Order: sequence, then C-alpha cells, then structure tokens
Amino acid sequence: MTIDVLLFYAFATMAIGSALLLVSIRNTARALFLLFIVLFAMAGLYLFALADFIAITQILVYVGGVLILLIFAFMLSNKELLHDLQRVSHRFIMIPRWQALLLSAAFLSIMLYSFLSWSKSMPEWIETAQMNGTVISPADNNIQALGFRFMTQYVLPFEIISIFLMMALIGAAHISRKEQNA
Amino acid sequence: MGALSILIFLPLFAALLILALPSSLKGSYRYIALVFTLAQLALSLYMYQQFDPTLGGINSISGYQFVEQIPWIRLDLGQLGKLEIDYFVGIDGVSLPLIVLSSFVMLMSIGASWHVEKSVKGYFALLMVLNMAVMGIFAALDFFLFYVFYEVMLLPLYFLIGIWGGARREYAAMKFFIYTLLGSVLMLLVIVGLYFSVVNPASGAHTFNILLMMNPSNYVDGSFFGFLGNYHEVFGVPARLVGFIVLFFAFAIKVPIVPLHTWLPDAHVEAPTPVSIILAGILLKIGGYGIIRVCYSIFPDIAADTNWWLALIGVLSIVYGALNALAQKDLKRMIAYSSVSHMGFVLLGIASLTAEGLSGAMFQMVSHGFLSAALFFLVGVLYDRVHDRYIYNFRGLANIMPTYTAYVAIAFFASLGLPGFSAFIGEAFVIIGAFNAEAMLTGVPRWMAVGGSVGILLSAAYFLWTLQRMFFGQTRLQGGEKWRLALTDLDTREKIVLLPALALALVLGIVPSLIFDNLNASVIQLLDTIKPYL
Amino acid sequence: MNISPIVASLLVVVLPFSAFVIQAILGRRSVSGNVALMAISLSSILSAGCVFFVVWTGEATLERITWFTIGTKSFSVGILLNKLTVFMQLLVCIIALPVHLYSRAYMKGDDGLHRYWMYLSLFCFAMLGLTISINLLQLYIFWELVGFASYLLIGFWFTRDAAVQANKKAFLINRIGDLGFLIGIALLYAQVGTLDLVELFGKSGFFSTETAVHDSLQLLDKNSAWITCAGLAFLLGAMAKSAQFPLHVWLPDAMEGPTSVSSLIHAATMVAAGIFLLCTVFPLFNETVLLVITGIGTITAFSAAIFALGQYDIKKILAFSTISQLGFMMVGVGIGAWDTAMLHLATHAFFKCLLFLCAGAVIHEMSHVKAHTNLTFDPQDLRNMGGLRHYMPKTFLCMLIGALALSGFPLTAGYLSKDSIVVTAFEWAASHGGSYFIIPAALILVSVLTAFYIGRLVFKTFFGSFSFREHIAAGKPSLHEPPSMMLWPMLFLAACSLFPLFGVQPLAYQQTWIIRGFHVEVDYPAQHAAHLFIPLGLTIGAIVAWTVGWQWYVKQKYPLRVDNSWVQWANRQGYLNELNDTLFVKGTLKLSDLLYAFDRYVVDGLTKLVTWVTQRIAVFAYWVDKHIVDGLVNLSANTTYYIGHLARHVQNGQLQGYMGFALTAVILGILYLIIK
Amino acid sequence: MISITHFLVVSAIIFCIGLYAVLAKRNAIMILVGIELMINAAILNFVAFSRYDKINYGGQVFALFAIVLAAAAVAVGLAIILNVYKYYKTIDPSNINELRD
Repeated sequence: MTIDVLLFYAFATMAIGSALLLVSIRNTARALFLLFIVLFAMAGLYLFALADFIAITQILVYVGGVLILLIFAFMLSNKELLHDLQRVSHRFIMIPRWQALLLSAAFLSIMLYSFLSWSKSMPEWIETAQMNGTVISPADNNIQALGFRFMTQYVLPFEIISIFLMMALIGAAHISRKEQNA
Repeated sequence: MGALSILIFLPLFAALLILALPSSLKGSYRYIALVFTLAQLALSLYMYQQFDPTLGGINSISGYQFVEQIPWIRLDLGQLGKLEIDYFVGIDGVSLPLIVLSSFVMLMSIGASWHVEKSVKGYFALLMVLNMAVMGIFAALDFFLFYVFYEVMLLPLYFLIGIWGGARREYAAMKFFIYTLLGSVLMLLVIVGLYFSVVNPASGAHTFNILLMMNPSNYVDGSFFGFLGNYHEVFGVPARLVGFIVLFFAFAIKVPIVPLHTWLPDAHVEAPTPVSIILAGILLKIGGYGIIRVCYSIFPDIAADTNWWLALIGVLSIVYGALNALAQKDLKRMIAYSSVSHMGFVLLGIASLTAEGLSGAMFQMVSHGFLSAALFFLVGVLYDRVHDRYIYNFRGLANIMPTYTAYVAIAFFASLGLPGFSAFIGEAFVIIGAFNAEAMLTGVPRWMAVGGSVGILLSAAYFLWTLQRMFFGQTRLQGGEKWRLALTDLDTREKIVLLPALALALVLGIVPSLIFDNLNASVIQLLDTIKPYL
Repeated sequence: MNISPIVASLLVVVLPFSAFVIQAILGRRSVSGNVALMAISLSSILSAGCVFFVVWTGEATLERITWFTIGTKSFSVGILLNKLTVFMQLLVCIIALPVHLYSRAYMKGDDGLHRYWMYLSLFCFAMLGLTISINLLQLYIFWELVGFASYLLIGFWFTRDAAVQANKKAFLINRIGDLGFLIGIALLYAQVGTLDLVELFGKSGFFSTETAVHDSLQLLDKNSAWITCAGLAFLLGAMAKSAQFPLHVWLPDAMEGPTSVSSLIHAATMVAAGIFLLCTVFPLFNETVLLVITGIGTITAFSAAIFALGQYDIKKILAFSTISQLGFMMVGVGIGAWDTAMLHLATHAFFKCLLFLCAGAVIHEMSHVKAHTNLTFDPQDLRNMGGLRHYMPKTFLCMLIGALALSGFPLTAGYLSKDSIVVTAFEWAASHGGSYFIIPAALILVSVLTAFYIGRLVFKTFFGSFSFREHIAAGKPSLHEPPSMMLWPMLFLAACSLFPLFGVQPLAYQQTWIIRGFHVEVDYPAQHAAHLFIPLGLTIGAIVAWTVGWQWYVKQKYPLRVDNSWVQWANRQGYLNELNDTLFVKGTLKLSDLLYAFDRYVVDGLTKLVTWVTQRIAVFAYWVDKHIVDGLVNLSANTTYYIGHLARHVQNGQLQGYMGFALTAVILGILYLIIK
Repeated sequence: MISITHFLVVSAIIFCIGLYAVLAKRNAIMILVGIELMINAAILNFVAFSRYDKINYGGQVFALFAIVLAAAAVAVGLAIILNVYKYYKTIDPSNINELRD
C-alpha cells in the first residue's frame, strides 16, 4: 500500500465522516462548517483522480462562493429555526427520518451492488482507452489541455453556460431584492 | 348413520337444542343434558354389550367394530396429489372401555353441575360440545378427523375453565390452553408429514387414514417418515424418531408426564368441579389413548427403541407426582398431583411392552377415570359448603359428616390401591408387567418396576395422612361454628353421583374381566405389531 | 352334614363377609353383634367339622375358576385345601370365636359399636380368605384386606390422635411389606409365569410328601439371583406383617385399638400371616434367604424381649412379647423346620390371645375404678396395679396359665412349641457348626428373658398391694371379676394353652399331632442329647427368672433405679421410633417439600420463564411491528395511497414527500432491473 | 493508481448522505447542502472517469460546468429561500405545502 492510497483513504474517510456528521448534527451553523471540510476533502479526492484544475475550482467556487452564500442565508433566516426544528410533524405524507435513512440505505446498497458487480468488467471505452494509452497521467498538463478544449471543442457550451450563469445571478438578485409594494 | 356416529353427535344435537331454547326455559337445560347423556351412556353400554371381544383391531380394519367410513373431503391438488380425508370411525378393544368411561364420567359431570347458576345456557352447550369432541377423539380412525376433534375439544374447555373457574381462572385457562395447543400444533406437523409419506394403495392418493399409516408397505419409499430406506434426518436425528417424539410430546402433555405437568394442578384447582371431573376422568386418558393408538401403532419400530426412556419418564412421574402430592396443603391440588402419579403408571405400563403392563395401563386409565372423578367430586362437595380446601383448616370431619367421611375413605383407599378396587388391578399389573418386561426382553429394567412400586407406598402415605389430618381426631374447624353448620352431610344428589362411580370401581376390582376380556385381543395384536422390532 | 370340604370352606369365608355386608347395610341398627357372632360360630363349626377333619386325615383338594385373562395368561381364583391351609383356617376360627364372645361384653356401650362388629366381620372374612387362597395374587388381595381391616380397627376410636397416628403407621409399614410381597409376586411371575400355588408347588403345597414337585419349580434354579430376590421380597412382606425387626414398630403402637382387637389381630392371627406366607412359599427359599430369615428372626426375638423389659404399659409388654415370639417362628422357618414354626404359631395364638384377653379384663376393671373414683391415671400402666389377685382370682389364674405357657413351663403348650424350635435350631447349628451356635444360644437367652418379663407383668399386676385400695374401700367394691361373657372365653383359651390339646405326651413335641401331621423332613441329624438338656435348661432358666422376678417385684428388692438409662432405653424401644421419624418420615416430608418447591420454582418456573421470554419476544415483535413492519406497511400503504389517488393527490405540496416517493419509485425500478 | 471502484464507492456514499439530507432535513438550507453533496458526488464520478478520456477531457469539462451550475443553483436557491422565509417565516419545507391544489 503506497502513500497515495493511504492519503486517498484518509481523504475519503474525512469526506464521508464529515458528511455523516453533517447530516446528523442538529446545529445548522456547525453543519455548514462541516460542509466546508467535506468540500475540501472532496477537492483532495479530485486530485487523486488527476483533476488538479477541478480541485482548485472546487475550492474557489464552493468554498469561496457557495459556502459563503449558505452561511449568509443561514444567518438571515435563523430567527425561528430552532423552533422549527423541534416541531415534529405528524403529517400523513411526511417522510420520517428513519424512512429517509432506509431509502438512502436502499439506494446506497443498490449502487454499491451495481458498482461491485460492474467493476469486474470495465466499460468498453475504458478498455480501449487503456489499450491505446490515452489515459491521463500525472505528468500531463491538465490546465493547458482544458483551456485548449474550452476554446475549441466546447466553446458553444462554454458560452451558453456563461450566459446562463449571468441570468441566474441577475435572477437571484432580482428575487431577493426588497419588495417595494409587498 | 351408525350407532357410533349417533353416539358422537348426540351431544351436539343436545347443544343445538339448548342453544335454540329461549332463556326462559333455562331450568330445562340441565334436564336436556342429563337425558342426552343418559341416552349416550345407554348407547355406549349397548355397544359394549354388542362388542365382539375376539377381534383385535389396532391395525386391521377388519378388527374394528361399528366402523363407518364415508368420504369426506376429496380434492385434486394437482402436483401435490389428491387430498383424501374420510369420516372414518370405529372402535376396538382399546377405545371401547374409554368410550364407556367417557359417557359415564360425562354423566357424573352433569350431576355435579346441577346447581350451576352462571349463564347456564352457554355452560351446558359447551359441556355438550366437549362431550362430542371427546367421543370423536376416541372413535376417530382418520388422523385429520382425530385432529379436528382434538382441537374442538380444546375450546369448550378453555371457556369452561376461564369463565366458570375459580379465582385465578384466566391464568389457569390460558396455561392449559397454551400447553395443549403447543401439543396439537406439534401433532399437526407430524400429521402432515405422515400424510405425505403414506399412500392409500387402493386409490393411489395420499391419505390421513390411521390404519393405513400403520402398515409399512403403504409408505412411499424414501419419504420423510418412510419405513424402509429412510435416511431423512432432523438435526441429526432420524425422521421417524423425531415424528415419534413429537407425537409423544403432544400426548405426553395430556397424560401429563413430568415435567410437562404444570398445567394440571393449576387447571384442576381453578376449574369448577364438573370440569375437574372431566379433566381428570377423560382428558388425561386421551394422552394415554393417543400414545397407544397413534404413537405405538404408527411407529412400532421407534416404540420398541424408546421404551426404556418412556418407562423412565413413567417412573419419574409416579415418584415425583406422589412426593409432590405429599407436600400439598390444598386438597384439590393434592389430588391433582396424585393424578400425575397415577397416570405415571399408565406410561410405565405402556412402555413395558408386555401384555400385563399394557392391559394394566388401560385398566389403570379406566380405574383412574372413575376414581379421580369421584375424588374431585368429593373435594367439590366440601368446597361447595365452605369455599375452602385448605387441609389444615379442617379436622375431625368424621364427627360431623360421617357419610361423607365414609365416601372419602372409600375413594381414598380405592385410589391408593386397596385390593378389591380397580386401582389395585391396574397398578399391580403395571408393576407385574414392568417386572415381566425383562423376561420378555423389552428393555425395561426391573429397578424401574421397583421405583414404580415406591409410588404405591407414597400414595398410601399422602392419602392416609390427609385422612388423618382432615377427618379424624377432635373436630376443629377454621371457620368455627359457622362452618359446622354449613358442613352438612351428603345429600341425595351427591350420593347418586358418587355411588355408581365407587360401585363401578369396586365391581371392576372384583371382576376385572369386564375390561380385560374386551381388551386382550387388541393388546395381543398391538404387541404382535411391535414385537418384530424388539 | 354332607357338604364337600370345598363348599364348606367357601361358606366359612363367605359367612363373615355376608355378616359384614348385613351390618354395613343395617348400620346403627345392629349393635348387638349377633350377626357377626352367628357368622363366626357357623364358620367355626363348618371349618372344624366339614373341612379340617376331612382334609387333615384325607386328600388335599382344590377348586378354581378363571378369574380373568390378560393377553394369553389366565389368572384363577380358587380354594386350595391342604393340611396347612385347613389348619390355619381352623385356627383363625377357633381364636376368633372366643374373641367375638368376649367383645360383646368388653365393647358394650361403645358409641361406634356397629362399626366395630362390621370391621371385625370384615377382618374375619379377609383372614379366612387369606388362609385358603390358591393363587398368590388372591392371597395378596386378602393380605392387604387384612391390613385394611386392621387399619380400621386400630383407628376404631378415631377421635383419639394416638389411635389415628397408630393406624396410619401400621398401614404404611404394612404397605412396605405389601410392596415386598408384590415385588415377590411380580418376580415370580416373570420367572415362572404363574402365580398358582398348585402349579408352583404341587397340590399339597409345601407339605408335599409326594416325590415329584411340580415341573415349573424344577425348571427354576433356586439359587439364581432373581429367585433369591423374590425370596427376600416375600420375606419383606412377611416381616412387615409379622412385625419383624426393624419393621416391628407399628405393632406396639397398634395397641391403641380395643384390646379384643389386639388379642385377635395383633397377637394371634394377622401377625401370624407373615409366617403363614413364608410357609406357603417355603420351597422357593434357598440357603441364603433361609439364613437371612433366621437372622432376622433371632434379632427380632432378642430386641423385642429387651424392649419388653422396659415397658410399663401392660399391652405394650404383650405386644413386644408377640414380636419376640414371632421372631421364634421366623427362626423356625429359617432353619427349615417350619412345622415347629406352625406349632409355635398355634400354641402362641392360644396363650397370647389369652394373655391379651386377661389384660383386657384387667384394663376393663381398672377403667371402672377410674370412672368410679374420678381419679386420673392410665388404666393400662403396670405401676398403677398390684394385688389384683384378691379381687379377680379367676382372671389371675388365666393370666398365670398364659404366662407359664409363654415362659415355656412343662405341661403347657408353650413348652412343647418353644422347645421344638430351640431344639431344632440347636440341631441345625450343630450340623453347620461354628458361629451358627449364636442362634440357639440367643434363643435360649431370649427364653429366659421372656420368662422374666412375663413374670414381672404377673407380679406387678396381681401381687403386692393395690395402689388405689383406699379409694375402692370407701365406696362399693367396683373392682371385681369381669362378667362371665368375658370370663368364659378366657377359661376356654386357658384350657387350650395346656398340653392336652396338642398331644398326649406333655414333654415330647415330636409326638404332637401337628408335627406328625405336617411330617417335615429336615436334612440334618437329630441330637438326642439336646432333646433332654435344652428343655431342662430352659425350664430351669425360666424358674430362675421367675424367682428373680419374685424377689425384685414382690419382695421389693428391686436393684435398679427407675431412671436407669438401660431401662429408659428399653422403654423407649431403643429410640427406633424417633430414628424412623427423623430419618424416614421427616426425610420424606422434607424431600417432598423440596420437590414441591422444585416443581413450583424450577419446573413451573421454566414454564413461566418460557412464558416471560415469549412475552418479551412478543413485546419486541410488537415494537418491530409497530415501527418497522408497520412503517413499511405505512410506507407501502402511502405509496398505494398515492398511486390510488394519483389524480387528486399527485400534488400535495410536500416537497420531501415527493422526493421520497420519486426515489422509492426509482429504487423499485432499479431493483426490478437488477432482479430481472 | 487508485482504482475507479474506490471513487465510485466514495461518491455513492456521499451521494446517499446527500440524499438523506434532502429527504430528511427540516431545514431548507440543509436540503440545499444535501443537494450540494449530491452534486459533488456526481462531480467526483465525472472526474474519476475522465482519467480514461485524454482526448476529449469530457469528464473534467463537465465537472467544471457542473460546479458552475451548482453555484448558480445555490444562488437562485438561496434567493428563493430568503423570499420564502420572508413570506412564511419558516424554512421548513413540510410547512410549505401551498403547492397543493
């Protein structure tokens, strides 16, 4: 077992453990900080998949943007939070926690089952890639390759997503603005 | 409809009649029950008189008498074969005495319930249904039918104890019910197993016919309970042995053997007097009857292998029951434990696999039927008057109730095996049979017989001690003058109920051939079936 | 009369039974005892005239019918008349008759008199039936019925605690013996396959002068272990019934019954049934069993004689004396000379019955004194008596004859029979040699002791001065001879206790008609010297014993203190009762209590544990049911509900509900794909 | 080299944790967090598979798109949450059931 495998396990454990703690903890603020750890750990995992640029983007966008937004929203809506948390609903349709757990567990087991039965035979394209040697190696310059492809091959989706992002941000700003006539 | 069917379903008709009559006529219920039970007794006596003692029965249909066989349920189950259930009844030497005994004890029980006040309609209707079920059990030759009657018997008893019983009646009824149900559920498993192992050679279908189950050639080769080439095992135990043990367990609960006896004292103590009479007089006999009719006849090979253990259980029950009876302070509980002891003789006799032992066991069953019914009735007499049964609360009853004391003394001495009464013949021949077993090479050692005879000594001890404590000496009563006034001597009804039972015990003790003559052919037949496996 | 012996002997048995039935039906209306008396008189006449004299001088006869059949074996009942059985039957009748007469006066005025006559008839029926049974099973039945009658009679005064305790004890200890008997029967049946005495031992029973004993016995190896066991089992039966050590403890207590009953049942007849049984099955015994019988007999004879020395109750002395004499008879059987045992049985029956009746007369009068003078004392206690010969000389005479017979003085019947046993025992020992001489030596010692204690009884009762003389002198004399109804039976028995009834020669026991009639061959040589010296020695010993007794009790030169520990020990019967009580009675009760606790707490506890566990499981199952199964059910129900009401409820506004539902659908879909 | 199955298993676990949060949480923010977890799990998958696609770099490209989309979604989502909070004074989705007709 090499050091990178150990590190991988360490990151995986950190990610999973923090995620579990995240969903089981009551205090939302702490949960959000746990999310921070999860995201970092995930970024670490991306590194092991040889996606260094993704990892950096993850940290920049998520940790720098999304998380800040979340904390911001949390602090804005904190007033009756505890009260709401303690209320137990007996509504007919409501899914209790353990049922959610059951569902998730069922889903997880299905996925694990399929992964494990699948891992014996890789998809065809992976095998051809392995044969042709078109596999990303740690020595490759990922950022350069990505930038190159964004500007050539994926230029249209890139532009669309840029516009989409702008629309979303404008929309968000519009929604959350103070209603003058409300 | 033959005589046997009429005998079985007569009480059902009575029950329907009772249910149909309006409650304003509730005074007539007991008369209806009485008349029908009397008719039943007359019928059973007629059958006794018509019975041909030369026919053996047991495993040959030609040996049975008053046979009725009507196809009942016929279902084609496709792959599973054809379902074949018959209404199949008949009697041989083993069931005849018990049928006569049952109709007699039922009559006693009606006599004992003469003054029932609480919901009379339900009471007598249940009693009659119970009566039907009991008769059915003794007559059924189809295992499914047997099982149906067995279950039908349970329910009325549960209600009779649970509604008309004493202080802890619900507890006792529940205990009784669960024990018996456990037995019958186990029995059902084996019944199904046997059903799939046995094929009716005439029709080629699987069958519930008990007689066909007794013939090794009817078994499917390699089937679960098959005779030959059977390598089925359950947890490493051969399948036939398991089947035998499970069936034995089911009936042993009824007998009851130690350590499956704990329902009995509770059920007896809490049950009302008439139900105690039925419990002791008839119900316990179903266990012994089942062991002979079902366990031994269907599994003769296993019977020959296991009789050492059965005899040991019998001896254990005898001594253990007797010692427990010695420790009792409640009169009814003492008699209940004495039942355990006396029924141990039945098991010892059956297990001895000798003609003497088997006949003795059957005789003991009949004798115990009369005597325990009388004993419970006598306890009921005392309880009716002062609502107390605690032995130390009474003393010197002989002075104020001389007739009662005389009856009690007769019943006690008859029960402890005084010659001239029936219990003596039963116990003596069980002991003789158990001693003879070694000479017959059936594998029951003689020390067991000696152990069993210790039970005779102990039964004398607890009966005499009770007699001394309760009836002799200067009169001293817990309830003082009030009790003295309440404790009147036996009235005519009570004498009428008691006298025939004790008289029969005496008659059977003096003329045992009344039973033995009808029994011999069956006993020999049964032993012949088992002999090849010894 | 021209009745065949079979019919006559059947009548002998049936008459008392019909008396019993008649009296049972009449109940309180029959208190005179005429019915019982008539029955026993007729029985006696029939037994003597039509049975005994015919069979004793003629052929043994038998008659039997099949009683019932078990399997292929038939059990018969019937009557076997040979010398032994007719002798025994006659003896019972002859003893029972005077006792019946005596009882009329003795029991007069008792509250439960009707029961007394009923029980007495029942006893006579059972005892007479016992004597002539052909089948061991039949014998056993009567054997136990005799015990039952004895139970009823001992507990006749059922309001007395001591009487009720005593009858329970008697029945239970007899039960032990009965078990032995039953086991013996069962073993014999298992080994031989029959219980018929004729099939077993031949027509004339053990009297067989016929050379061929029946086949079935020859097939048997008498020395096989099981036959030894059977023999010992029969011995156990006889030990309980004949009150042999250590099963003798019931007999002294049985004295709680009326004295007339003691005289008939517990002295003359029933207790002799054990000896009778041993004589009946005698051919079964091998050397080992016989030796055991001899040993038990000797121990009994000796220990009972010792205990008799320490008693103060007049009846208890006689009870121990009975036990001791029964020990003598046992020895007689054990040494193979059962004819001497039967001879002693007969003579003992007469003189012991006589002694009891005399004692009864004394007690009767003492009770009168007690009633008249309003004193409280025990009318049976020797220490309260004395000097009675002045008041009741005829009773004194009878008692004296009885005592002399018991001591074995010449010219009495006791001399003949006792000498016969001791002499034969000596011959037996001489042929075996060595330590076997302990037996005759012990018997001689016991004879001397017997003479001493019976002398003590006579001296303390009839000599000296009466303790309550001043009380009776003041009033009218309430102490006198018993009524003639009591006196005549005593005189009759006194006559029977002398030698002429048994043989014309007063000193030679071989010449008695009983010994000659039984005609037993023993396999050891006669010692002629012994026939001279032993009777002489015994007589001298008895005379010395009486002289010492005279010195001690009449001349008031009593050398021992009252609280002497040996006397105490003998008085308390060697503390055997206490030992039994703690060891067996308390032990059994403790065991039964223990087992009951075991039953309550362990066996029933297991049931309860199973119930409890089942309940817990049920509760758990209910919890599972409520929270998991029902949750799933609810879930699926909800799903069904959704699907069922999709049109209306597809939008219920529950965001997470939607998601859960959607996800469930997805999962189910994937599952379907996987499974497919 | 870490095998692809490792990544898949980790991503499955994270995904299911997110799923649980989405289904069970009573707080809209936490539901959003759950969604983020699920998206991250998906990204991990993209990235893991992209190793075998050196020619197109499809996995990594789409991972970047997904991150951006997620950021946009969070922005919009939080805006909605704040509005909902203003309107209902709660962010428990089970109390917001006026979508029902």
